[in-house]
Parts: sequence; structure tokens; C-alpha cells
Amino acid sequence: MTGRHADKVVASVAEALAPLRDGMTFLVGGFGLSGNPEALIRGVIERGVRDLTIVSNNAGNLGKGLALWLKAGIVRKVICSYIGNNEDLHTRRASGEIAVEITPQGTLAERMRAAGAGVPAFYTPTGVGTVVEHGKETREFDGRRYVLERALPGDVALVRAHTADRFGNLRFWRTARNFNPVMATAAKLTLVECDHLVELGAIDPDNVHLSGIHVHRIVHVPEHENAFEYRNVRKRP
Amino acid sequence: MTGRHADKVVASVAEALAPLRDGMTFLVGGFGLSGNPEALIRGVIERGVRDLTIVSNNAGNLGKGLALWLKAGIVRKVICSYIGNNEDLHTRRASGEIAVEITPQGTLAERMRAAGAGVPAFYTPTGVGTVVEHGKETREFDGRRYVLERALPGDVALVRAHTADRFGNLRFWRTARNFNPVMATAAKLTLVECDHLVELGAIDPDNVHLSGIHVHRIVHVPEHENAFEYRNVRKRP
Amino acid sequence: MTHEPTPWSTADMARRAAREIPAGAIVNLGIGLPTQVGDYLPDGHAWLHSENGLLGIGPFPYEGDEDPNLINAGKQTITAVPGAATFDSAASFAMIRGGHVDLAILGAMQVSAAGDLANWAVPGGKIMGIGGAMDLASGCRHVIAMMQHVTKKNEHKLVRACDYPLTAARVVSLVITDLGVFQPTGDGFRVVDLAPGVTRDHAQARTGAPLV
Amino acid sequence: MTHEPTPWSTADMARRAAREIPAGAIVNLGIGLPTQVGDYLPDGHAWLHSENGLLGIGPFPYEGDEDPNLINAGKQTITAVPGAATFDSAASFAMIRGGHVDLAILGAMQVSAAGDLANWAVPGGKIMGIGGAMDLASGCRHVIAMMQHVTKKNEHKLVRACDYPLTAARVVSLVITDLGVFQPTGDGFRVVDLAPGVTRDHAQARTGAPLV
Repeated sequence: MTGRHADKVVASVAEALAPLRDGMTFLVGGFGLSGNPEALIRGVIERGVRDLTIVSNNAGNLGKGLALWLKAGIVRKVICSYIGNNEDLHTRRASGEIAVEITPQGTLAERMRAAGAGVPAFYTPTGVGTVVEHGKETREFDGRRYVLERALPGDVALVRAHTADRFGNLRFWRTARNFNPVMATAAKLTLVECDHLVELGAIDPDNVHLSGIHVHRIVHVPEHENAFEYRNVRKRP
Repeated sequence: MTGRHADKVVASVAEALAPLRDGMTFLVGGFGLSGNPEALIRGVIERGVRDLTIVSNNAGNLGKGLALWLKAGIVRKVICSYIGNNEDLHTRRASGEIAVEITPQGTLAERMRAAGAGVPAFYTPTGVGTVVEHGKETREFDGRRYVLERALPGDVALVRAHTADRFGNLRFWRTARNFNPVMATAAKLTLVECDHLVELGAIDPDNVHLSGIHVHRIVHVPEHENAFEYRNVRKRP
Repeated sequence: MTHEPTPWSTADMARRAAREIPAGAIVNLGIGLPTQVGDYLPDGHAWLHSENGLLGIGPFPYEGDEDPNLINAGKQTITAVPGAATFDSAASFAMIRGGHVDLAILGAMQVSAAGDLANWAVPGGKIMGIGGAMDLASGCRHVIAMMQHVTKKNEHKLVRACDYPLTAARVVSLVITDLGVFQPTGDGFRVVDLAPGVTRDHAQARTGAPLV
Repeated sequence: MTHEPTPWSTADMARRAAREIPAGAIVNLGIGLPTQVGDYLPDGHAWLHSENGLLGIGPFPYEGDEDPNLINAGKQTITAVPGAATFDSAASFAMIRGGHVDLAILGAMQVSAAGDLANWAVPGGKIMGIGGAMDLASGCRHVIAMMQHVTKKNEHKLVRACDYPLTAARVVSLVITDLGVFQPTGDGFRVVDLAPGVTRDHAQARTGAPLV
């Protein structure tokens, strides 16, 4: 009998992705192209699964990130907060190839946080009086109206971390953290791609951003593209 | 016009506690006697406010911590998860001097997390089929029954941090973290007592446990008792 | 003596908006024009929140220092000031929803006299998404809207009631346009400030609700 | 040849409970007897969770190394193993409620044939509180109860239906007592293991529901 938390480090992206199946719901970390699990995203296409549901803030951009899945035709549905200039998604939404569900960004994050925290539903002020409340229950507490939102769990989370130890304790880098930790808590199977892999004890207990309790497989990927979307700079004085 | 986040560091506990009023609800960090805001707790008695409601996991123990408030007769109500061998609370509960509301520990934490996160109410499996659900709404989601719990905000949070910078970015030490961060998010006025006060920038942005957005006044208290409850040790080999 | 109306430039609008920010405030600047407001804040005056997970946005990085994993909500490279902190998206929106952000300055398509904000979708247009707009508009303690006073087709944007899809109802406390600064009062807009040479009549002719 | 029944000591019970913990499991050991189970786990075998905010409890500290701010849920001084992580109470109970803790081993007052657990209050007795018991019992994937088989007054504790206030309904998958190991089946308890010399009849006479 072996628990879920022994021997998490796998040798390859392909091995990390072995349990994937058609039709699964994927929570994919990243805000725009920042903090994307780049190798796992590419690996899913090679893995050959299809009919996927993506939960992601942007579902790719500039033809990169999850735009690769859109172009590969393996996505059935996208739950996101913002399409923006992700033309690959605009096109496939317009053609009806992909169903798109747009959710306020904070509600998206909180629905996954709830899924990870064992909370099936919660009330939020966001979206009250807008199209977001259509078809949902609303209710007043202390004189203010709120909308009931449901937890949003995933079958698989694809997570990008800066540093992981062999148990899966994670640290993230700057704003590459974004949705990654909360998605890790909300999926049945959490796969982590880390820039740096360290031994147990290398991260002080107080410096762990996300406990390895939420991580199931880890693959060490030292090289990443880390694409820029808008490279804004100022001149040195 | 000055915002709420300028000049937070105050010179004394008394100055930190100046805004307190009778009848307020206090969220007080700590698990047992670990991670207690010791100086702020003592200061409240000197401040002379009374008729207080305490939200705290244990509300003191061994005559220490919040037991000082119980003995001073300034507490009207306690919301906690565990009384245990806090005889000061047992006695005053039995006499009717203090009303005690016992809440599962995770529900206590989540109710304050909800208050801080703008969520007025949420569903939880904890307490279903027990006395905890009495008088509360229950509801089924996907075949499982849950109980509706309300957010638990405070007027004031008393928080113990290991390190604070001048904006109130906080770091906690080991299991002294416990309820402190979540309470800091859930109160209108969050007062922090820190062992170490550092300049802005001394804590790397990725190493902040709780953002200073949740902190309103900071007092530097270098010395603490840090009482043991059960000092368990083993012999050196 | 009368002057030709000289509407504010976007830089003027950003500068005017910056004056509304108290020292030590926590402020979220929306994508686009509101982001420029940061250029007119003295160093250390306020704490800029980025909903993708940073409190304490600094200026753009020096050339060569840019980090693709340190960006604002508009996906622009930024820096972090001393005292900045990073956090995840759930914590970030907990701050917003929980009322911990003092002020959001957001771009707008329409603002109603009741303070309703419409800024995320044009009826019949391509849906770009909601992003953090609804959370910011309904969660922050105060909301300032920034926009041109009328559309390119001279349609009113300060209106009695929004006919664009709402972002949030009754949240805008101030509207800054190229013609001035206006405060929704329920039945109209109070004139707080006017751009040089802009008269009440000039502004009223371009406003879909009474100036009061 | 018959043997006298030799009920397990608490150490025997803890050792027996340790055998139920798979390698690499995340386990929360309740206050009291369950805490002793940790003494019988090989180093690195499982990850011990403490609901006050630590995953990765190590052995008690060496004399002089004890830290009053590194404690378990029973407020005993502990150590942290390499790979441990600290977190706040909300995150800790999110792990528990969210089903991320594989197993809780909890002390018990009564367990019913349906797997109902009563372990926080004696009817008419002094209320000690709930602590993390309800969250652990209802949130963890599996729950093992540990207790003496009968009360000091020889009352049954494995029962058809609990008459003590419930901690959670239908959650216990295994009960470890001084007489053996029993699995609630709905209408009774399946005998998984018996202490030396303890017969089914001996155990049945001390059990308030059929042994099946």
C-alpha cells in the first residue's frame, strides 16, 4: 500500500502526463504568458489527448501558451476571465468550435480556491446586477445582494513553479505566482514543472509558498521561453 | 486627505490601542499560548475597555494570554473552538458571566477568511449531522449535505508577527502563524505587535507572508514571554 | 472675454486623477489610460496594487532589467518598490473583494447618473472579457472612472442609464473626462472641475443627464 | 488450550495503528493516544499534519532545543522534518476540508456501526470544545478511531447508534481498541484483528452491535 505522496519526481514531461485522458478538465496556471507551465502545455499536445476543457485566466496569447492547444484543435471549452487579443480563441469562439465561458477574474480564482478548500459554493458581490448573475441564485445578507457561485474543480492542474523540493513544496517567482497555487489545490492530479529542483529541507518551512500536500508529480524543466507580452522599459538616467 | 496606509508605526502599545472602545469585537491571534500578541493583550486591560467579545481559538490557557481578560472581567462573550483546561473560561461560563460560542476550528478560520475576502457566507461539510448545524441552513450540492456559515468580521484584530516592515508586511515564525494572518484580514482595524521591525525592502516581496494592506498600526515589542504549555523533549543521543 | 474650450489631454486627465489619490492609499490602476496615472504620483505617495499578484508597483524597469515574470495586469513589464509584496490571484482578489483596496481608477465606456459603470463590453461588439473589472468595480472602496466625454461619434457616455452591459451598479464616485471632473448624484452629475475654457453649457450639451 | 485475553496496551494500539499508514501518506494524528502513533513510524514513512499549521512533524526536540512557537495541535513542543512547511490556520483547514489529508487517526468516545464518530462531548459533562475534531472527521479521506473498547464502567463504546453528541456521521473506516481492530459495516463491525487471547465471544460481549 503506497500513499499519494511518495516518489513524486518524474524523469520526463511525458511521464508526468501519462495519466491524462480525453475529455478532462485542465486548470492551467499563468497570467497572460507569465508563469506558464510551458513544457507541460507543449507535452499535452504530444500526449494526444483531446476534447479538453481549459480553465485559465487568458487561455494563451500571441499564438503562445494555451493558444497551441486551441490551434491543435484539442479544446472543447474554455473557462476564462479575459480573451483580449487572443485571436486564436476569438476565431474558434466565433466559429462555434469552442464554447467560451467568461467569469470575473476574482470569481474564477475564488471558485478554484473553494474547490481546493472543500467549500462547494459561496456568495460574492462580484457580478451582481450584471450578466454574470443570470441563471444564478442571488441573496441578500445584511442589506447587500450577493450571487451564489459554485466551486470549480479540475481533473488536472498544470502548474509552473520557480523552485520545488522533492515533496513538492513550491516557491514561485514574482507575478509568475498568479493562479498557479490556487489551481494546484483544486485538481485531483497536480503536475508541477519547476525551474529548480532542490532536496528536502532546502526551503525553510516558513518560506514555502504552497505545501507539497497539493502536488502529485514534479518534472524539472530548467529552460523556459518566458515570453514578453509588452516589454515596457525606461532609459537609464 | 491621508489614506489608511501612511505612518503605521506607533511608539507604544498605548498609542496602538487608542482607538479601542467598549463593546468591540476582538480577533486575537494565537493557538494556545503560541503566537500570542502578549503586549497588546496586556495593554487592553490597562486601556480600560470592557464588555468585549473575543474571537480566539482558545481564549487563553493556564491563566495566561486572554485568560487575563477573563480574570479582569472585561469580556462579555467568547467565540472559540476549544476551552480545554482554560479553567478561567470554564468558571465564568458556568456562572453565566460569559457567553461562549463553540465553533469547529476550521469553520472559525474560514469564517474569518471569508470576512476578509468579501464573502458574506459559504457552505461547509463540517458540522453536518451535529449540534453545529442547529439553527443553520443546510443544503445539498452534488448529493452531499452542507451547512451555511456566515463571515465573522471583527472591529479590531490583535496580531503577533515575527517581523514587520514599516508598511506592515509581515512574516510569522513557525506555528506562531496560526490564526494571525487570517484575523488580520478580517478586522476593520488591525494592530500588529512584532518581535522585529525592519525597513521597507528588507523583506523580499516573495517572502512576505501577509501584505501590509491588512495592517493599520504596528508596535515593536522586542521581548516576549512565549510561554510553554507542554514542554516535550527527548534526550540527546 | 471667452476662451475656446481646451479639453484635457490624456496626460492632463492622468495628472488630474493623480490629485484624487490620498497619501498612503492603496490604489488599483486599470489597464490603459488609468495606468498612466502612476506617472504623476510622487515616489512613495501611494501603494499601487496589481490584481495579478503584486502590491507596490514601481516604474517601468531600466532597459535590460525587464523580467517577463514581473508584470502588471496589462501584461507590461514593471518593477517592484521597496516594501512590495507578491501573492497569488485568490489572495489578490480577496483584497479587492474584501474592501482592502481604497481606490480603483478604471477606464469606462459609460457611467450613469446613479454611478453605474459599463466598461467591459460593447453591445454587438467582440467580447474581450471581464478580467478583473467587475471585482475591482464592486469590491474597491471608491471607484473613479476615466474616459473621453463622448464617443468618436459624439454619443453621450455620461448618461441617465447605461445601455451597455454593466460592470457594477452604483459604484462610481467620480468621473474624469477630457472636459472635466463630474460626480454622479443619482439624478445627474455635479460639476467638480472643468477643463480650460470648457463651460457648463459646453459640457451639458455633451452629457446625457443634467449637470447639477 | 485456551489463553487468557491479553488486551493491547496503548503502545500496542499505537503500533497497530501505525501499520495502517501507507508510505507517503499525509496523516493527522489527534491529541492524546493517536499522537503516540508517530513513535512507531519509520523515519520519512509518512507526512504528519498538525492543524495549527505544519506539515512535517518531527520527533520531540532535544532538551534545550524546544521552541514554544513550534508546537503540535496538543500544544506540545515538536520539531519539523526536512521538507516541512508552515502555513496559517485557514490554509491548514482548507487542506483538511478539501480532502487533501489522506488519513486522520482520532481518539473516540463512541463509534457506531454506521461509522458515526462521537469524540468531543460527554452528555452532561463539562464541554471542552470541538477544536479541529469535526473538520478532521468530516474532511479527511479516511478516519481511524482509537479508544478503549469499553468505558471504565464497562459500557459499550462500539455501538449501534451513538448517544453521545456526534462529531461527524459515517466517517470511521476502522476502529482500533485494546481488544482488536474492527471495521464498521453499517449493521455491525467486521473483526479485522484481535488482541492475543481475545476471542470473538469475548469481544462480542463487550460490543454494542453484532460482530460480523
